[in-house]
Amino acid sequence: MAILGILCTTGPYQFQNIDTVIEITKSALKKNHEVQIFLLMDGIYNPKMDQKAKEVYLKKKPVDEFLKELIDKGAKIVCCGISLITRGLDINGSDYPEGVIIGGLEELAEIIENSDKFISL
Amino acid sequence: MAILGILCTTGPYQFQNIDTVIEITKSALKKNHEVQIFLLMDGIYNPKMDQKAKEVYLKKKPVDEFLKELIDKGAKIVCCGISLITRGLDINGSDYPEGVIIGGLEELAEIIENSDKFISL
Amino acid sequence: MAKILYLIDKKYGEEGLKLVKAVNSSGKHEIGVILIQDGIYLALREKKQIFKLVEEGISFFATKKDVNMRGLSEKIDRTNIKLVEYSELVDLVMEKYEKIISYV
Amino acid sequence: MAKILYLIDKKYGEEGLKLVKAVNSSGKHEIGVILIQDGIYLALREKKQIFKLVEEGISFFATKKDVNMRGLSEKIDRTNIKLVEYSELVDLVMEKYEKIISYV
Amino acid sequence: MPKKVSVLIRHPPFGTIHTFEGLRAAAGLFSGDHKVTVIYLGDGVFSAIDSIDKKYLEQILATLLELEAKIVVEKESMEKFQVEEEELIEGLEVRKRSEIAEILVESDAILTF
Amino acid sequence: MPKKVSVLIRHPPFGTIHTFEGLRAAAGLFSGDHKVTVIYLGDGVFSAIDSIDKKYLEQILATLLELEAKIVVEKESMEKFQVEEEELIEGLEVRKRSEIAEILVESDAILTF
Repeated sequence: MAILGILCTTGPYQFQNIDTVIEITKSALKKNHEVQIFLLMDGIYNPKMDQKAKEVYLKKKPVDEFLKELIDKGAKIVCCGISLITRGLDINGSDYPEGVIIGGLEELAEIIENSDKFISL
Repeated sequence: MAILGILCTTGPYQFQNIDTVIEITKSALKKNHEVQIFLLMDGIYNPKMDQKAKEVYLKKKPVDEFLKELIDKGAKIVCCGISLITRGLDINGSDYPEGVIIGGLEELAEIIENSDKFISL
Repeated sequence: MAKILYLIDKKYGEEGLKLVKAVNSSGKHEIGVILIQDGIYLALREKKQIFKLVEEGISFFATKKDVNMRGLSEKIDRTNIKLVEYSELVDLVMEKYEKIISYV
Repeated sequence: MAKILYLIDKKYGEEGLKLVKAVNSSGKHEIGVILIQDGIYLALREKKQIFKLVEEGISFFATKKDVNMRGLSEKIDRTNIKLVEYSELVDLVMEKYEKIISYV
Repeated sequence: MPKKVSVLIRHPPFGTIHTFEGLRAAAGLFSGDHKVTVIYLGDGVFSAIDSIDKKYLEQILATLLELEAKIVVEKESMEKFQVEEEELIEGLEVRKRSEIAEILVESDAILTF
Repeated sequence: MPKKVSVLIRHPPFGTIHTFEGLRAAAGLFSGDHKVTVIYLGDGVFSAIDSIDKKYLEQILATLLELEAKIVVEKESMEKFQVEEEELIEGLEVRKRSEIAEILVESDAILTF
């Protein structure tokens, strides 16, 4: 049982990265590892609530719901506050489901400190 | 005096494309051309209101304000409704400044029909 | 015969240059290529090829702002590539050329 | 001596392979490379080089799901590259290897 | 006035959403009666392989072929990536670079994905 | 426990925001007392050229150098793109690929931009 840190800098749908983050996190949690994710740059779009990916052509579960489930299963998800206010999202978290943490780079520093392994996607 | 159509598929800050769209549109409007822009995929993040690019490290005018100005000067800006609901933005336009049109691919078809010249960015 | 402008904005725009050559070989058209954004780097990596294409009568342009931001004004061979403002790009797109090929 | 796993997820991951070779040449480490997402295409474009690196003792993995989505299960040489589930990737990252180099 | 429109597919199918959105846009343009050609070029040839998971693409490809969109793949890109004609999705046609170049020259608008 | 962290810069400076965000992250990591090395690699060498517009980078580069972050540029990438040592931003050091590879192997975490 160890801690996995993940950095993701891309948003949902346009790039596959967050799908891979979700896959890896699900598997890691199942194996009783701890997972701490830092979302930077466009990465902060991923937990945006009300994504309607199920209703449109994609017909799949939206990224925000996946991330909410990961949080419920114990994953820590931190969004970079600077990145999100730059892009017009609410610093108070009204765009995000409960449990998403809004933080600074000191949180990234802390995740790196906590992690036994770290990957960038 | 002619009509320029533009397709943009990337969001603000992460990629330079929208900055170029803004530059070209400003110049084209000054020369009395008409400009019609279709924002698809991550492109729909560009007009998201309340971007705080001025308050953070970038210290520059945010993309949403630039786009609002272009609309005021006569540019037409259409966001793909499917792209925006997929990403969790409001289909009723509450995330956008006044004047941004939410539409379907038939609007893209129409822009292409109207345009004398067309560029993809 | 048409006047065709290629717009290249990616640092790996070699595929775009190949298309330019394919069209040029027909000898039927007047061709321009404008490098913008990271397309500018193509001017460094494909110096020789661009020199050859200019000799064959193709016009090469690059946006001055993009060249300057990237600190490449001394490295770009201005005898081959003409630096233009974005306002001139608009003239190229809207007036001087008939067809625009955004290979981005 | 360390056990090092390289994670390559971009279709132009050649730079990553160069780093793998540079580390391998020291002969001090046990090295694995896992190709995910569009990194899978590296297995097609660098077949010969990967064959050589496997001969030199480097382990190559690719995520089965990414290979299958891309329709490449017949093209990937399974004698050289071991297909793994994402759950096995987690074991490689968390247990089997000590250092993870995300060259993404 | 309906126009000749080319839609360029330049990405592999799953690392990004470009292929899917390009085909979706191509289908959408028929609402304007445009004459649409889809062109797979460069890395895009990996999106033209029949063995890819077509979950998101099947329906829209069928629609495009039904609407009689021309869908072509650049021969030189296929050679570069060693993709054979037999591997392509049914209904797609192989064209040489010189022919692709002419299609582009004759297009009124080009959408690049 | 503070760690050895490498921040890889792999993009040219202006087509995307990666270079800037990578340097910003590198500076941010000092809050955790981590030992940070910034590595310019591949296309990233174009971000290490002194003649680029440093409007967004100057301040953060100064901070990094003040914090005694090691900032290195891969020699082989410089050769590939014909960038000379004299052209680099002051304070940046040139390292061979084999040295870069060792820095990466000794890192506890790698952030790729």
